[in-house]
Amino acid sequence: MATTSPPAQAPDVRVVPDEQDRSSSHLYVSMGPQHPSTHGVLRLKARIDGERIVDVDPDIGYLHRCFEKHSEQLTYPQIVPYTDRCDYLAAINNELTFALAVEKLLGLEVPPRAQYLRVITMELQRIASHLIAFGTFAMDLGATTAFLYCWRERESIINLLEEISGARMLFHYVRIGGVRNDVTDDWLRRVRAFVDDFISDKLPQYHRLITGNRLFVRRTKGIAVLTPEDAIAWGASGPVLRGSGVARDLRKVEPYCGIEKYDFNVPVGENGDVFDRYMVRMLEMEESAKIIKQALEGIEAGDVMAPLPRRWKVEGETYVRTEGPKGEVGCYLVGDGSDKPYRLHWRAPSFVHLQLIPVISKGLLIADLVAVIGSLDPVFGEVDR
Amino acid sequence: MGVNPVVHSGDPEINAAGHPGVLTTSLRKVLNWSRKASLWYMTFGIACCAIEMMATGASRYDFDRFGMIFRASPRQSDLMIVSGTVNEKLAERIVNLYDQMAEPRYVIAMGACATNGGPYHGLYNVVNGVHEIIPVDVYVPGCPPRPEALLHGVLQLHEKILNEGLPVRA
Amino acid sequence: MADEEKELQSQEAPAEGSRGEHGEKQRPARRTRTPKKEEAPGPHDTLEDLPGELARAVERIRAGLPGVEVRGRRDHWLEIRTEPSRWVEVATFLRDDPELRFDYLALLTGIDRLDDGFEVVVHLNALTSNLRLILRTQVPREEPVCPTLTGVWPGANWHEREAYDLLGIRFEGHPDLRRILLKEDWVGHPLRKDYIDRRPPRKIQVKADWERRA
Amino acid sequence: MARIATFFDAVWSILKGMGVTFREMVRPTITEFYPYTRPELPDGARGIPVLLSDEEGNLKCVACELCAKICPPQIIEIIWHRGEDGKGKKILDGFNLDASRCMFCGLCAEVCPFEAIAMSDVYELTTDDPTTFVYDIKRLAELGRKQTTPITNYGVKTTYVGTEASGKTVPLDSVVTRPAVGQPGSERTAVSQ
Repeated sequence: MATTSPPAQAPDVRVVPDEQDRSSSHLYVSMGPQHPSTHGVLRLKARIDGERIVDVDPDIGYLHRCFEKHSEQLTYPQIVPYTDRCDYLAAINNELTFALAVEKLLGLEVPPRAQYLRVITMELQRIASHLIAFGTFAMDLGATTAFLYCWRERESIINLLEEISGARMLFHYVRIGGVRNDVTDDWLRRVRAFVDDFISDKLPQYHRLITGNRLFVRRTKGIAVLTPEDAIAWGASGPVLRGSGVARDLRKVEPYCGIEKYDFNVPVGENGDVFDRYMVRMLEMEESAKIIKQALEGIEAGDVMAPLPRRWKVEGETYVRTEGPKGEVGCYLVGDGSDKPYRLHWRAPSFVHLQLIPVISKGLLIADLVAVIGSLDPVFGEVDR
Repeated sequence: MGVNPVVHSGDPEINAAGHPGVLTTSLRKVLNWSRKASLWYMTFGIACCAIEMMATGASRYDFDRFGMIFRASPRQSDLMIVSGTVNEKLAERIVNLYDQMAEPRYVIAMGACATNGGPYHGLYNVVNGVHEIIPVDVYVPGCPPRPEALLHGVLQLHEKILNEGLPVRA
Repeated sequence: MADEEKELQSQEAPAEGSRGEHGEKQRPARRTRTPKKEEAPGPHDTLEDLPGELARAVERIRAGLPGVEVRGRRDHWLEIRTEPSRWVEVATFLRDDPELRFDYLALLTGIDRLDDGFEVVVHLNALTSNLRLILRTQVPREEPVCPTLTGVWPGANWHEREAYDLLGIRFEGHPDLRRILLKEDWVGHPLRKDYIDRRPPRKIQVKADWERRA
Repeated sequence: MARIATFFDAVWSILKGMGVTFREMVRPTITEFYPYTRPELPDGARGIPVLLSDEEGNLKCVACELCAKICPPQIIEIIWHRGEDGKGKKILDGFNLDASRCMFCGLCAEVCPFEAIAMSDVYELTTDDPTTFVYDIKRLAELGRKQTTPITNYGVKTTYVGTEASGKTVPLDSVVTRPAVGQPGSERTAVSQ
């Protein structure tokens, strides 16, 4: 490969030791990378004064899997299963983002039935992801029961998606040009039954269990307030941004998959605290259910796959973003005309949100740090990629 | 594997080949059985497989049926389920955690990445399987393995534990 | 042999990507076609007649930033290419101009363009008007130094650290520029096209060794 | 006074939560008793890829290497030679698949024009010997012959002779001592002493 830089890069190392000021009364606490309530392999270097947090330095990279470099060696259809493994709690949303990016460069038109199926699976996935966010968040705050209940509903969603895709978690269902396969009417009916049951029975159960709980409210209200100005400046998105009161939803702003036809609301918080971010997720599940119901009514028969070109010449660059459960999932794709991308950059919402931990957790008790992480809902597959 | 199936006793007669002795073999069985029946595992989730591990521990598959409950501390756990890709940055932490576990300790490499690097095999930051850092007892391939596959791996580990000899301290 | 194999395969096997990646067993035979340039334009194409909102924004930028190259793309992203020396100035203008107000930094990343050096790409968004803009600059490969944007958008912090970590672009003035994803003592920047993995191979660990160690 | 109200409020919210759990207690459980009952996998479940045979028992694979090309982690290795003095059809000699690196994406099965490779419903791949990760042509064909119906990518029921269907009870001991059918370690003892 023709390059101008020297082949072996000179060591460009700047090792920063843990700056421990021994004269002060501050204590350094290292949370993670193996810690039961860090939602993965996150390390937090917290400087505390008594019980109060003075400063936090999140240390990430414990799950860096070279996705971006690796994708330069893979052809476009081969990358799709790897995008599943970015945000593994919301595999469909990732596949969709990547598929949309490649379709945009190829100029492919996706058939309407595939659009509907994409919307249904995407919103089912959003519910599943928010369920985990809610369950682990509740467990971090000490409520194990809610966690078990969430898994029960998640297993129902997984069963539904497994039936059409064959896999339990990393579905590999949305493909470039459409979706993997068609679904039966019976499956659609069962999705409907699940959604109805979820809205009428399960979601109120969670609210009775957790939302109204005074202990929960006391631990979350007014904690880690993120102002709308900070949220925008730091690039927050998704429930974190909306929890601060900024009604920005990419499904409304930049509609994809025909989602502009659906009628749904964008729930926003008022105070931007932990409770608001939690509540936005809970309300979003309802909106997702609403979207699924409309899609089930509107779905039409037809092909689920666009005719693909014989030779893939992906040229040019694009940045496609979708509203994932965690926030703005973006795929910056540079194609050089071959069947492999020249550069693929994954904009992961959790990566951006983790920057906020030092911003919003100053002055909190160290026990609240757990609530802060839970409310940001990071997934380390996409933080580190 | 590693642990010699030699009966621990100071008595040379009992230790002689073909004379395992009634008392010690029974002790061995009882010990192994009790070890097997209460494998406490460390909550050590790394990547996608961790979600399936959580699913296995949650309501539908229920690890508790095997006497397995999660412990947040390595010092209290017998089993480490390495569930996810191990990379260079995490490697030394895993060795640290493994060293902190009390013996007898077991490691299940869950998923393709922990088994062999998996789909990320050979990339610049990926350790090709956790067995390059710490010894592994049971491998559970899959990407991620179904909870049933993990349970099957645990059952295999049970069998392995049941056939273990008493450890001999030098 | 290898060449012969390849040749034979290409004769026998249908072209990769034409059939089968998506399991079309139950669908009627698929028409394959290459999208024509007219019907399926690439999103990178320049658009001459922009819609009113974008045209106004382009005029505004041209007036506020003389000498800066602006163009509107077919997918309604504006694009600005600038020198590293004007990087912060352009960014500050885009953020502070009352009509533009690009207050949201969606993405900052770098591309290794080999002989042309590294390209730093920033995707901006105005939340109020949903104007979208790509800001890019090129830094030489021998001296990949770019001014930091953390003073304009604090959210650029980790994006820049990542670009430094994986591509080796140094952002001048960054408050805390150190590796973020890789180990702190890592040598080299893996996303460069000429990166070579020089890790020594490892052996498989045996339990007996560990028992002995303990 | 406010403190007392807060106290009762907290107690009430806890009781409300307890009410949910008590109501849930009398509902049917959803727990699956795995070694006793095996789950009924849906159509087209993606387990390890296997090689399928035709009615006469010959492998359908013609060594076109499409699966090896599409495989994202590049784990399929196909060995073949030309029959009839190097001019005739390709003849398949070997087919190796590294099950430990497989990501079960199903692309190999989808790309195959002859339905010669398919995703099976075998998921119990547990082993304690890293040398048994690679499945050779024999093991893959054996796994494939156990399929009664040819599995296509989806829509067709993947039944698998020998597995206990959901609901059947198998004693735990028999599962533990007898390796599950189709499980890779079946030809060797699972425990190395």
